[in-house]
Amino acid sequence: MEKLGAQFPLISISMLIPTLGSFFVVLLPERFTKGISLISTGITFLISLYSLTLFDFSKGDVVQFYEHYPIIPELGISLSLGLDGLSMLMYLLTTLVSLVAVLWSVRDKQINHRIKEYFLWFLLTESFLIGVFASWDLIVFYVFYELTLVPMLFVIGIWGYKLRLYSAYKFFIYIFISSLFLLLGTVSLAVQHYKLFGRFSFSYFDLMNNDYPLGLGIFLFMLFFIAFAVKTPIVPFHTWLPDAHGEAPTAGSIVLAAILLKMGTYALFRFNIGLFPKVVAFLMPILVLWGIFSIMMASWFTISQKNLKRFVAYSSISHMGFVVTSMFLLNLEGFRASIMEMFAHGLTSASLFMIAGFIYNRLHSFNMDALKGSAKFMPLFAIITVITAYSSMGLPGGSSFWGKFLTVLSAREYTTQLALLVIAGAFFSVIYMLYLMKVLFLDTKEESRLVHFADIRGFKLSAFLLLVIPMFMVGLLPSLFFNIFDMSVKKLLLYVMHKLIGG
Amino acid sequence: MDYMGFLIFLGVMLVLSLLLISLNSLLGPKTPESMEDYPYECGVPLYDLSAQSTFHQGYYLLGLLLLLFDIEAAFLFPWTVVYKHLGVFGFVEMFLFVFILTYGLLYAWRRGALDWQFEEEVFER
Amino acid sequence: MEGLLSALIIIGIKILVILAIVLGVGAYLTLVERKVAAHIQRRPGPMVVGWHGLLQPLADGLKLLTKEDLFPRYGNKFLYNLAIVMALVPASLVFAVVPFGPEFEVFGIRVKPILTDVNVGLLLFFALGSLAIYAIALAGWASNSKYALIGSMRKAGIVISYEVVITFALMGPIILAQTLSTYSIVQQQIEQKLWYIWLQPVAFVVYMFAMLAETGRVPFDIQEAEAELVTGFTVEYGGMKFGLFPLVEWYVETLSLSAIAVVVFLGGWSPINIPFVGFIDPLFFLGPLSPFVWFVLKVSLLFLFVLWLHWTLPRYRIDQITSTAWKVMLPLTLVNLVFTAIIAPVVWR
Amino acid sequence: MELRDLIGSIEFPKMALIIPELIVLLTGFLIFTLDLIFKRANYRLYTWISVVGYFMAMLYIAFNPSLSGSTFYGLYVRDYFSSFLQFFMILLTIFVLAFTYHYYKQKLSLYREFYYILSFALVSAMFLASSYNLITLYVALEGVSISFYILTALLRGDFNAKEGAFKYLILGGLSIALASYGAVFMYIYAGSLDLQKILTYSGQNKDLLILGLVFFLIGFAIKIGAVPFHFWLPDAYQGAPTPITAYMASVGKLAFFAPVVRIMPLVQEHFAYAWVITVGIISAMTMLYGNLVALVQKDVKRLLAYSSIAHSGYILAGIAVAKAIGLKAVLYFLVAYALMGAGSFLLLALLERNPQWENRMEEFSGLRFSMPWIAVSFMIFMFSLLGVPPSVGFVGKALVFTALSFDRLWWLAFVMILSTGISTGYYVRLVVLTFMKESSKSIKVESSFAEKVVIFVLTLSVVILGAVPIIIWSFASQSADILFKR
Repeated sequence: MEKLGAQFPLISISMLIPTLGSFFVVLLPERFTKGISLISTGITFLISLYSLTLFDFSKGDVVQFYEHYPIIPELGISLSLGLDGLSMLMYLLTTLVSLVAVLWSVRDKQINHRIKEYFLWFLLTESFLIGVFASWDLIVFYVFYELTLVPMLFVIGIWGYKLRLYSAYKFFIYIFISSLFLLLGTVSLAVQHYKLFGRFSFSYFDLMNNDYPLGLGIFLFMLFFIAFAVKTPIVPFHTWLPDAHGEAPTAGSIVLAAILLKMGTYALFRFNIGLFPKVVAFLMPILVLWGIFSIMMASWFTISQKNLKRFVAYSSISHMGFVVTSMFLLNLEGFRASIMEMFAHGLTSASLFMIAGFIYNRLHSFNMDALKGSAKFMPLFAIITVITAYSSMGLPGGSSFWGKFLTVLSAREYTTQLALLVIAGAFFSVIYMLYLMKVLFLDTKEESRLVHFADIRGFKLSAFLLLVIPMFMVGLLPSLFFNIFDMSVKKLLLYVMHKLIGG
Repeated sequence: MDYMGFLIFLGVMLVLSLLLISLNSLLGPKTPESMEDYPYECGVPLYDLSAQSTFHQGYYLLGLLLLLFDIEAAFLFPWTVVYKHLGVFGFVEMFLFVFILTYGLLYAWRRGALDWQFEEEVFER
Repeated sequence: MEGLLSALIIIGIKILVILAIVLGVGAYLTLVERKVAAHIQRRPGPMVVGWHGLLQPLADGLKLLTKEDLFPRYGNKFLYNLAIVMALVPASLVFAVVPFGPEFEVFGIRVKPILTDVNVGLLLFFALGSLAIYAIALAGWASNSKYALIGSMRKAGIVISYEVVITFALMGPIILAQTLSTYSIVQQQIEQKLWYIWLQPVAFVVYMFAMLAETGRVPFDIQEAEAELVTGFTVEYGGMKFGLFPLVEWYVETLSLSAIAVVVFLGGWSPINIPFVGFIDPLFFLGPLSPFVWFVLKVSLLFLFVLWLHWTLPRYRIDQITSTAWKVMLPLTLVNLVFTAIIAPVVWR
Repeated sequence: MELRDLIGSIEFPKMALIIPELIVLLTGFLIFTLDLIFKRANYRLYTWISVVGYFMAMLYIAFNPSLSGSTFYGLYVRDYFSSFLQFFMILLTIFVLAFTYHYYKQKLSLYREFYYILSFALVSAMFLASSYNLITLYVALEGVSISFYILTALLRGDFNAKEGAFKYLILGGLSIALASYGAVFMYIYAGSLDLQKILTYSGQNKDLLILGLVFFLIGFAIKIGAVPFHFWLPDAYQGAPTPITAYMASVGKLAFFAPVVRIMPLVQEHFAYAWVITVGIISAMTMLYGNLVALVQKDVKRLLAYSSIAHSGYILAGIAVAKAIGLKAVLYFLVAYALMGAGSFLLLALLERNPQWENRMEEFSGLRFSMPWIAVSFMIFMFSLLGVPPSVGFVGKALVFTALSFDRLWWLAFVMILSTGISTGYYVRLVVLTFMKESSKSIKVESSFAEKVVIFVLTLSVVILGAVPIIIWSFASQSADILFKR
């Protein structure tokens, strides 16, 4: 892949600003904390928007803003940062959601102690996440991938709800152990590169040239896949997620659902498909069916939840199923669907968690029975809820529509039966959303108790708006977003096909 | 061959000593009495049939010191014999060795390893 | 074959001579001691058996032989008897490395009046000396009596301490002589025209102390301590078995250690030595016998010196004895060693 | 050979090579002399003398890193490898010294012997890192071990200390016996005591060599604490005064691993398979056992002791790969563990100064509120031990994985993943307790300036050396290359 060197270390700067902010948070007294956090995340978001203007869309497949600092030359490890179309989108999502999370936390009732630490962890998370999406060196990727665990461990464990310690523990253990497989896989790739070319390299660009016998390829693929399947999560590996998402504070859930899950799918897309094209082609049927299975199972799990947060968490799993399914369909529509769904889900799931958190602030419960009809008395909030729910459901005009639609389209390229299966999955995901809407709007219970709620306003409203507006943009103007990543997706597809035919 | 005389002498002495041991039982009277082989003490029945129980740990300390110094002496003997040929190098080496040895002795002395018999008993009140 | 036979005969004769010394002279030394002690204390001593008690040792021996053979009830029989063997054999074997005089020629055969002239003679002496500790420890342990155990432990502690001292004390002369062979040491002294006592007075004094301690002579006879311990570790032995211990300890060992002292410090069989002058031999009229006479004379003098000390001095406590060994004797010998190493080149010339 | 020839062949040793050892030794002797002279011990003076002496030795090594050569007829070898290890040994000893005085004072166990025994242990450890000769190794091994036995028991009236020291003594004696048996077999095989000659010798009786090597390795495995020869380690580590535990876990590990690492390049074709299988299986058992047992510990010191066993397993996994990449990984991991182990135990030593502290796991709860910076530092050490990037622990593990994948030892890699996974349990539990639980009991300890500096430096080094691994890597890589070229 080609690289376009950066005139100015834009990505490093945008990684450094939150870190710098976190330093100030530690050093300065507590009353400055929230301001500093808002400013640094805001600046980072603005930088990401600015970088979007600098981004050369006609060369979406080229890695732009490329920076390269060697770490261990002998082993070919270097801090190489850069953005291609796909990373650009994720980078945007990261900065946006981080800003939203901080905005939300400013007025969150749950965050009433150890405020400095809380914002410190969020700022650090943002830095690490940018690192994850921008790094082109597998070891550096791994470093950031692991590092995001630490802040989340603390966020869940300190500011979470009742079962927070158990959940934090479980979250950390699941992800950490699974990512050890990733570490083994990563170094094995470098060793394979050494055996083929006589030098170690962890650079993505070099590793793409590797060639494997099918057996070894499947082995390495599985090492990567286990890690990302747990992170994504795909159904049998998902059990950490409801606990972690359910017990985390609202902002934590936002970051977890909107970005951390995307790390898994992003990495599946980038590494499992990019580095093992032959293996993916070989395993494609299994992986696709697995994805569909994941959608259906997760949907059923979702409907049976009583806890609103766990409900939303399970819905994330089913959405991730779409992402995985469409990704492994290995055609242009599939890839596009997958990435659009990632972005869209980032927006909607964040919004859904905020809704849950908002209601909790009012009612101090996540129990669906207790929430019945609660949206009725807060008109602004109700509107936002409806928009979010429809977006999530995949209604045309909503953000998830393109993901689901294109998935069906790309499945149809193989067989109609497959497309029908996908549609069945989509159908289930509609059911649980409708169920949620029904609970929030149609059911009623002791109305008099609910009337006194104040409607949403101020920081929280702005946080919602930051998510709802892009939702509309995705739904109504999809070409804006397709433009960002289309080139790189096409390039990847070409590469995969080339490998399949040529190799 | 040098040691033949020594070995013969050893054999002779062994035989002789065995002879001397057995002479009593050959020549002496045999008048068994019930208490004649009772351990020599004050004449009251023994409180404790075995005397081989414990003894002062100072003896162990002496044993350890002997081990240390005898081994070091074993190192010094070859040196003493060839010292004439070693010259200044040999002197320095030996001096260091003896120096360390002396240090060990001083340490033992300083820590009271040499006054073990009648150390003051401390009674905690 | 003939060489071997004659060698065997010579060895046999030497062994007989040594045995005569060990048992005959050793036994008669009891009388000497009693007499000397008596005269020091202004009393006549044994006077009944024979003229001035000359047959007293024989009578004692007979008495010891005709005692009943007893064995302590709770003891260990094997170790009990082994202790005696371990006491007698090493102590006597020391005489194997004692040179009684210079090489001479009888009937055309050259004879060295030393049983085993090996180049590690002194090492052999140290080894045999260390074995004596086993006899003591075993005797006390096997008897299984409190007095015996305490006595044996004390004695073992003393022997252990002074073993080290003796070893280090003898290192000075070895440096000067550059050999471990007892015969050669004497030869070296004659060649260098110097008794090593002149250069090693400290070592000699220390050696003498160690000798007193090893043989359990006053002032270091705490293990016997008749008043407290009823002859210490031998309390459970009877008859000849009892007789052997003092024989070995007081006489055989004293003799052998004196002999070694004479060999190492006093020039062995050489006549009187005056530094820077040489040897003066007042006994020149004895001809070839004079070296032997000198040797016997020196050993006897040392022995009498020990007896003299024995009957004049009080006794020390056990901790005083051992701490003397470690705190005074050992540092002295170490200093002496370094000192010798410095002056040795002068002696070698 | 005639005596005269023998004496004539005496060479004057190249003193420049052993100056660091000499300095350390003389430091010990100086303290010893002062101790003999003065009636009352001046502990502050002793500490300063030690620190200055060690520092000089360290500077000498730092300024002459490429000094190399062998002297004393090949008994002693200085090369890049030994300089590298010795530097860290001295550095960590200085760190440990910072914690000793207050600790012993609090435990009422001030012994002046400590200062010179420490220096003798250090000298022996340094010698252990710089020899191919079995005799030197034997003597140095004894030196380190005996010093450790004594240091372990230096707590007045503490039953655990005595028990630990006694177990250590017994098993340490066994290990030395086994190692010397191994040495004997190797000597019979090759007629030489030089490991280089032994292992490159092509004799008839290969079984003898393998037998000797296995015995030799088992001897060292006991010292290292590899399962199934680990029984002394938890007791000794728990019983020892905690600064000494830190010392054993850092300098001791470096020292005991050094000879094993040093013979890695000498592994020959004909016993490479035996090497991989033996070391690999021991490593797998060590990792699994250490982590599994650590998981159920209630006492933090014992837990860290078991984690030390587990880390021995990780290092052994690297040693199983007898190639340059394996050696580099092992060197990095060794230094990494030395830093982490020293840091975590020293933190415990600091906390133990509070009389209420009993090393129970629950006592960590609420530490974040009473001693926030100590808590942060503890967290960093725990994460580093676990292998969370960007810490030295992570880089070490990644390098070991690289080495394993280089040799296609997948099974060992999976065992390592599994055991690391198990270790997540207890490391994270400690972090969770420290930061997320609150406790009514607030434990505070006043720490001296030196202690603060040491903790800060160790914590920072764990992060910095992990984030910029080239600092250690370049040295490790260079010394591995030099060893392999030999």
